[in-house]
Amino acid sequence: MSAISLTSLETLVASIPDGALLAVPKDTSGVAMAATRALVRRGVRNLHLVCVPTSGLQADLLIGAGAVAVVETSAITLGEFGTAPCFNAALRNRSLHILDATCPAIYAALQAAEKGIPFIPLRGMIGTDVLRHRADWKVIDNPFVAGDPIVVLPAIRPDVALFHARCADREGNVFIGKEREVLLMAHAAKTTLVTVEEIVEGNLLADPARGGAVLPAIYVSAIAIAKRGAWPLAFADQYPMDDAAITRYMTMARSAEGIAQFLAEWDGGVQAAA
Amino acid sequence: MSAISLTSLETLVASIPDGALLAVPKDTSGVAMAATRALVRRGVRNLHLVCVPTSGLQADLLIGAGAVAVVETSAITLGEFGTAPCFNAALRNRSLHILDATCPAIYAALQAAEKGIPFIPLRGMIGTDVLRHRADWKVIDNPFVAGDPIVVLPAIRPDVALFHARCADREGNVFIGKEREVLLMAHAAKTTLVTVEEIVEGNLLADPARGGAVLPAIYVSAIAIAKRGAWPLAFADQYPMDDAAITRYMTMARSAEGIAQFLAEWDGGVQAAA
Amino acid sequence: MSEASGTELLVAVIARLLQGCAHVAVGASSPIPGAGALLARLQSGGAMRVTVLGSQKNNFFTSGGVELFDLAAQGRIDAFFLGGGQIDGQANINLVGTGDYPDTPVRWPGSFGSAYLYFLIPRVILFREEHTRRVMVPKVDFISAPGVSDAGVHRPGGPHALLTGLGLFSFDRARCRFRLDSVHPGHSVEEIRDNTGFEFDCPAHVPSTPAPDASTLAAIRNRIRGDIAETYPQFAARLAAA
Amino acid sequence: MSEASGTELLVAVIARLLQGCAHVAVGASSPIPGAGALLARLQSGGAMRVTVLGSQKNNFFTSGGVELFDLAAQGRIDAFFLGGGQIDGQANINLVGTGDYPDTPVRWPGSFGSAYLYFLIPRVILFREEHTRRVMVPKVDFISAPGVSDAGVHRPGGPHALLTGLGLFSFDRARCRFRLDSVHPGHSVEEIRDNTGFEFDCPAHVPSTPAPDASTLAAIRNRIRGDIAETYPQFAARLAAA
Repeated sequence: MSAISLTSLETLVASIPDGALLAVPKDTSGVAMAATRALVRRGVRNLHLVCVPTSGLQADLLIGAGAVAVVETSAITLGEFGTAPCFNAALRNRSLHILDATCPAIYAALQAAEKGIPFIPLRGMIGTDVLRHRADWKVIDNPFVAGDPIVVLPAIRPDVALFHARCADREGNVFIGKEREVLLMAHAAKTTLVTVEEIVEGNLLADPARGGAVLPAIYVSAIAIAKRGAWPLAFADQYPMDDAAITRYMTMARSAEGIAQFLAEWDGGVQAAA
Repeated sequence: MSAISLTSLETLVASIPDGALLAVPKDTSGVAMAATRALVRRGVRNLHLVCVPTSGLQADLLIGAGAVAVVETSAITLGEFGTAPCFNAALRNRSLHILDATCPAIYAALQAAEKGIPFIPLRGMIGTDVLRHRADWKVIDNPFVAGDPIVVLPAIRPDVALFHARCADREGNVFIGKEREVLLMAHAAKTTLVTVEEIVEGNLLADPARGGAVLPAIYVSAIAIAKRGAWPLAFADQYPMDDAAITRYMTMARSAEGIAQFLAEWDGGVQAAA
Repeated sequence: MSEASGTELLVAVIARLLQGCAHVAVGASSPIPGAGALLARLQSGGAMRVTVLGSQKNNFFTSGGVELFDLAAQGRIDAFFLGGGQIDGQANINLVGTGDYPDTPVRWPGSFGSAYLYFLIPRVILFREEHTRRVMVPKVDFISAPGVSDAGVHRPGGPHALLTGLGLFSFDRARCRFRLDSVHPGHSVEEIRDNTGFEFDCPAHVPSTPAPDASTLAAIRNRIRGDIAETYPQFAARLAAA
Repeated sequence: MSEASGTELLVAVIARLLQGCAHVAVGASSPIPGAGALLARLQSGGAMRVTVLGSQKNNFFTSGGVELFDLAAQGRIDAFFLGGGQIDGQANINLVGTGDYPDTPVRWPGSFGSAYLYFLIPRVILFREEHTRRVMVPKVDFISAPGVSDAGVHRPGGPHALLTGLGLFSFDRARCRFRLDSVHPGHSVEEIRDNTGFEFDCPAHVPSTPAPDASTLAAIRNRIRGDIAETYPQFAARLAAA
């Protein structure tokens, strides 16, 4: 089988064009923060960000850097650190188009893309303002039962899925453990970019224990090694959230200058010091 | 967490009522043959068998024992051993109602049940006689694109999913490895019955390597230990197919008496000798 | 043993509201519902299953984040908790923001799974400690999830109770109205009226929310505090200090 | 080195038909297509990916049996093989049985994934060694999967070629007709006509199917025989004996 070549973070994110429909996972499923920083550094613009199904620091930073035109999400929050400052500011000054969703609708729309079906029905949502504001969603009658209205969602097929994982092998197989949503993202997306903590020897698929919890190489376009690649977010059992760094972000993100300074500090090695 | 109690094969299959919608996996995904034998012994009748998405010896034996009223499947075959004798005889004498399907339609209909949606669209099938003979399937217009016909399938929600697996822990978690279709079956079904080669100590979900490849106990109604429980079929890397036993089946299954004799021999310890 | 703190009272009330459930799920950032569910499990002698999102130990999911929602649709979750930046008298909840969407002077994180789970889980408990007219409004500005649905809409689930820092309400789905069931010790019906922006049914005599008995309180302070610390260490520490 | 056997010829033809594919999938019980695909991969210098159902080594699936079908719908499978108890001149295939369904005097296993994959995989190769009027019929008794579809039906995939023990046909989807491209050594156009129940285009001169060159033959007898033995040990043994 053809081995996948490892790239640098810069080359990895170079394949995310301006205007891409970019899918990113929720905070606990492996957020590629190092790659996000590289993406900001290259000055990406007009992203249509799909949060699977929510986001936090990553979405807020991309919005603060002026990289996002549209965000589809079920929530954006920095949890106990507070509401997302750049997200909220962008909504206030109307520089961001928000597509409010609900978690299972984002999953279902990705599952539709995974199955190559143009739409998928889903229960719930009828009578909500979430549905009322989604011109791209419809209510139809269940074709099998008269008088049973149900929402249908068009498939979400991301141009790019981007996430961080524990390890990959040299064939390009990525170990995902229980984080099946990154598998769903990769199945649904045209292109999948992965950062990993490390490369392991041997073939992950051949390991009877871990083999079932692998994203196979066929879905993976490129891999870059990023040690502590989810920092300052937590990553699995590898490292905890860097509370100090996020508190500092919350303070600085109140202004464009602060965001720029935060990014500059990051380039300057804040991570190394963490 | 509440531990699940181990039962005997007899108690396990006692919870499969006559007329049940019973889902069973394809030959390579863990066929509960020992439980099937117990089911025949208890004289189950009028099963609606759903093969996920195909079957072989298991379906043929159940049909030969007069246990099946309806079979929904994409294929029934004993592979290199030939066509399924009891299946074919039952079709010839019209004692079996067949719902011919196609593999992805069975998976998709189970995925609909898994998601709690009443139907799911699926590509393909239009213009086939498979579709023409399925009064329970429909073609609708894609609600998002005019002039794009697509098949919609009603969800299949089995009363019981029955399969064989490598091992379970005392909490009732079942290790499935790469055999995700038994996971799908269990998600979709109201009741899931599992036979296993062995019980392991510790909690499978807590194992970071295997944790992602586990059917969690919440879906599992009962577990019985059945050593070599897939015999005479092959099971994973545990044991190969017993070619001699299947060849003997093919000879004996030409008559009802032969089937009865094969079952009697089985009770008498053919398996132990194998 | 000292008297039950406000938090301990809420934990005990939640455990009572969950009695008889086979499987209770608790969303992220929900320490008090999480502690209440773990207490209910303890009281059930282990018969109840509890899933705490964000926990390693109390979370069995092996199919990704979608599993919670699929479980709900399969009918395998009996109870869940929702909150809201605004809650109104029809049990509509708003997790999105105030004002005329999308121009929201105050924006909250978003609807999460509420627009779905509220429809499918039989016993949804609305939990919000803050009980003010800012939260308990006559009409929410944005319906993340409605309290009731038109006939014909598939809706096995919905609101069961509203628990706040002041009292406990039950919800009558047929009449689409809350009823004040009890007032927490140290508070009054008048205080609740003053701080509630919507109408609700109120019997002539509203009992006081019963405080947890000694063994329940001991369980909260020992077993439950330890259990919840895995997911919410800071909350567990506060619980100890209380 | 001895001349290519009939089986080796078929393996080499299949490899040629797969040139340029990024990902080829091979169904269960398909040793010759499997060997052909593994040969094509070898010839591609490893650029081609091959999935062999039933193989442990050449199968990367981690999402169950549905993954094959999802991959096809995602456009991630370029070529696949289908057979048929009956095949007709419009490239319709029948894997179900003869006669008036469901009263099938001869019943085959069933349609498997054909009713789906034929629609979605761009380069479907129809492969059936038996080339008789029993198989190559004017009109199939049951359409497991149709050769062509009405305009408006989503159909990125379909038949590319028909390979039998006698010859190789290409399929023109616009005209909905097979064209005889080559006749295998030792056989003739007349023999093919006599054994084919449907009309097909036939140029004035039909070339002989080119035999594999020495290096291809060596690859089949060494590398490919070893590779395919993992999934089809009996076939590999027969390949060695040939």
